[in-house]
Amino acid sequence: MTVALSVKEIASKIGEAIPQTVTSVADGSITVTSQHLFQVAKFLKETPGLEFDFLVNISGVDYLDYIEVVYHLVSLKHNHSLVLKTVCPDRDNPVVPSVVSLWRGADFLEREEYDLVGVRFEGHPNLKRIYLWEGFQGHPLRRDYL
Amino acid sequence: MKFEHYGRGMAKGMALTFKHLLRHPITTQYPEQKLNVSRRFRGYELVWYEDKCTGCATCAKSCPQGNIEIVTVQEGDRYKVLKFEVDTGRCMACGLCVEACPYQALYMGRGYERARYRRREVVLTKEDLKPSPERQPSGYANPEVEEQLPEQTLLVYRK
Amino acid sequence: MPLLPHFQKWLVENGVPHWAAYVVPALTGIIVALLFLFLMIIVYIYLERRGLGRFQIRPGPNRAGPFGILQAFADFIKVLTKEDITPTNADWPVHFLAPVVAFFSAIMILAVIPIQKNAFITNLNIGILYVSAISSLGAIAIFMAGFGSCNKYSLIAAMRGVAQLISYEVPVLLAIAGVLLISGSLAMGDIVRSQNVPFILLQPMGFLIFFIGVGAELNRSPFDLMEAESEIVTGYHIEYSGMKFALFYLGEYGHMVVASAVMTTLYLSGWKGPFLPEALWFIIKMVMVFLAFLWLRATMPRIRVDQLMSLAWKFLLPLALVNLFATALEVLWQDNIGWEQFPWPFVFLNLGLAAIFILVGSKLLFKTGGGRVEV
Amino acid sequence: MVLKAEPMLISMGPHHPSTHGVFRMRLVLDGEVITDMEPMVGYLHRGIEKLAETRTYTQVIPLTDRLDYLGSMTNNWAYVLAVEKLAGIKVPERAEYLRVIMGELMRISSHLMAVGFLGNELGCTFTPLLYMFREREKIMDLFEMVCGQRLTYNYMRIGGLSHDIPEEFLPAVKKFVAEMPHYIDEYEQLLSENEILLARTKGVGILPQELAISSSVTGPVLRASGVKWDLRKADPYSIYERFEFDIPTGTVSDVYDRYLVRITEMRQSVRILEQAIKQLPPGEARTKVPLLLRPPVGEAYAHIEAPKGELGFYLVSDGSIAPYRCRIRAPSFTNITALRDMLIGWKIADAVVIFGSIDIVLGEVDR
Repeated sequence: MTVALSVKEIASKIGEAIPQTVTSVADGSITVTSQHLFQVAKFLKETPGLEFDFLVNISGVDYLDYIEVVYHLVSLKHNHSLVLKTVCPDRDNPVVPSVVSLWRGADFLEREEYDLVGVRFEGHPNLKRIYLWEGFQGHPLRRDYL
Repeated sequence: MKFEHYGRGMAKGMALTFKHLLRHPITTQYPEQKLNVSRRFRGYELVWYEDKCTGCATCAKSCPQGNIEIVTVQEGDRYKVLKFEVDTGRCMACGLCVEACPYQALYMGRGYERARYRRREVVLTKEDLKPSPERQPSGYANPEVEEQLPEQTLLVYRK
Repeated sequence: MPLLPHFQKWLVENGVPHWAAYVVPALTGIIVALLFLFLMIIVYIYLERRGLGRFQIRPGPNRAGPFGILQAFADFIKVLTKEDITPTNADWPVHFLAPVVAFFSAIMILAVIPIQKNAFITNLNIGILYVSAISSLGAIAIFMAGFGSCNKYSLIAAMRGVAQLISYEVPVLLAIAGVLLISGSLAMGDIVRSQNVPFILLQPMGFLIFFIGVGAELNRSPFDLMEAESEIVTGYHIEYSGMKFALFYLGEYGHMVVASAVMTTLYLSGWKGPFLPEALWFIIKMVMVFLAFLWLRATMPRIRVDQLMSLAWKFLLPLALVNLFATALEVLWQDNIGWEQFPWPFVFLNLGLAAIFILVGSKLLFKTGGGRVEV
Repeated sequence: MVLKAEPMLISMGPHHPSTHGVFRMRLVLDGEVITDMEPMVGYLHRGIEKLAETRTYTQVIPLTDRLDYLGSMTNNWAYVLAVEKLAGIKVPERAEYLRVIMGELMRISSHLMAVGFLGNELGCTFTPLLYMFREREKIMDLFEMVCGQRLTYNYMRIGGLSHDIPEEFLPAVKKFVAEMPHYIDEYEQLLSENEILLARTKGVGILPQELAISSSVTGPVLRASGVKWDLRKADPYSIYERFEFDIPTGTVSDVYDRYLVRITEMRQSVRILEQAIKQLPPGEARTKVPLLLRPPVGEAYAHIEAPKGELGFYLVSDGSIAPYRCRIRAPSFTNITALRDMLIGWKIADAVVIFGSIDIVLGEVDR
């Protein structure tokens, strides 16, 4: 059974390693600031005992005031999971560091979120639209796109 | 890569294809032979009973495509359905409308030969939707109808 | 006794001018050969489609005419009425001529095939040399089609096709040389006459090499690289439609007919056989060869291009050389014994030798090509 | 004279016969060898995630049929699991068992297609594919019996199944389960030892274990790379902890391993089916759920082991009758991330084979 790790413990661990990054610990998920996302991801991937080596999914959710990017992480080694979130307050130009260098699976997932939600993943090697054609106006999965 | 088993694997495969050469084809020659469809078959048509329909439009609300168009007018204590139209060109035969109908006035049809040459011919109006000898209701979501229908031909039992 | 002089004499005696005594038999021969070829092509297409269907537990095309016999004609009518498209950037003379070359090379080989005793258009004394020369023309047709139609897939197919045909020509010719050593003649009729036992028994390894090589030259299924549907989208005839495509199709089956006829002549003792008429025996044997190809097609996946090349050069070629050497020794030896009278010891000797060579060869020589290329 | 030699650029797809639909590969070739490759998707993009935002929770179920159209049942299942997790709905025991039966039948059917089309891409003239169609047809008959359709089942509902099974279903499944191992033996007889197939698949398209994990590859492709990761065991959803089965893994991580993993998984699915049929309890197949379900505000991620890999639905609810956001984690989509690394250095003929061994469905890639 995949164990969903206690978010409080991990949040405190992250807090020790990278201070002032965890903004909220809601039920089942940790929210971190988008500037530090890459360090947090690297920490989660490389810390012994955590070792989240498998990125399951990246979802971008538009909450009209801000855009949230959700990372579902799993460790195949220890069989535990974590939901990591980050918030982009600037809805017009949401920027999140890319995690492609940590998990190559993020390549297409980030491109998809860029295409449909409009989150720019800084440091992505090939960030362009994946489903829609170049020159498409808007990002369809925003809530205000009709 | 080496030639591992001196062609034994190929010989085994050829023996299998030869065995199949002697088997009878499993194909059904369609227009002449027809298999019985499932008793719960969801054909690309709907069968509508005007006398049972109260015009509540639950079916229209439950349709994911917004495909069902109902216009009703009040007549005493019940509603008269003036217009009941389904564009089966957009219908995906999910059966949600039939499941939702509280009065069992709407059934999936058993027909599957509904190809038409013109787009407007696939729009079923009130008259087209009524049951007829060719348009029989299927047992989908309606166990009473299901019991009376012939059993489905299953390939599992075919020799 | 050849029919031609009699026919010519009969024509002249009935008041036909002398020049016509040459033209009329030639035309008659062409028409008869063409009719035979078309008939056999239709039989083959029918067998292929229905047989493949039965291998795959489906009936195959069975709607046109009784048992679907008229399917080939229906397809022919369909293909005739289709639009003939030439790509804008195609090299049109090449594109136009390619199907013609493909089809005519098949017809020309038929001139020397003896369907029964003395039944050929011309009795060339270098018959088998002529056959191998003309059959290579198919490579040119494929190259023309692939190169002329300005399409990358067909270009790849053309490259593959040329490499394949040239490579497989070598082991095939060496395998034929074994037959020639035993029969002592290049003429097709003499080869058949010298087969007291079918040469498939005296030359089992040669037959195997010939069979694989011809399969590759005809691009039949395990070797159908240049029209690989799943890789390069039917390859060289991707840009052909209508009657040109039909000519390719006919040419393909025409080559199939011719190849099975050559194989029958060389290895299966041609028209010889008890009870039935000679021509019927010949056709039965041809169809048997074709059914063997069909069975292979129904079973085998396709080989990769580098594996195909290494099969030819690293496996078939050494085996063909060994086979030729062994046959030469046997031919020297048979002067003392005379296998014309007692062939059976040689049959068993050769079967044993073939088994040993193939086993040893597959242990030592056989490598199916390279793997990943570092880029 | 200077010969101009330049790499050949081929746009393989979107209407190439062996790209499983409308996938497009931009191949750079040096002769026959692939030197670069870029996958291009989006030709079948229908915006299902956006459509889901405008439909009620029940109305999304028929949309999920259109994702991986060779595994509609499992798509339904993953979605209803997510909604049930979101709304906290308990599913009756019988429905759970029936879901397992449907899911495993679907897995067999999908793997049959994967192996059959792999055979086709290897150049078999349709023979293995048509043999496998025969068995798939039987499974589709069974599905037609329970839900009335053969491809887009729309069978699972929030809180159970749309209908209980008819009484003639179980004998037919028993018959199918009894004879299926024999047919799998036949496929193996035709393919597993064929020398040409071995030459074409062994050592081809190797995906190393670390790369597979890093590329978020799931399903048979991941298992063929030697990772024993199957959500049915790793994170048992529904009632999978009650069944005994093994997870096949590969050792070489090549195309042949992927083929063998799929064949073995079919055998294991038959095993699960046998147990599930034996244990199937009587009872209801559906709990009462309001027609317009309003789950509490929150979010849920539910995943299942679909035939192609991990299929997950991330649902965000704002308390209304429609999902606020419905994110689909499609296995086919993430699995093609690793395609480039597998292809480079191989030939065009291998490109289609390696691509076929990943077994993607474009309906799910493009959504």
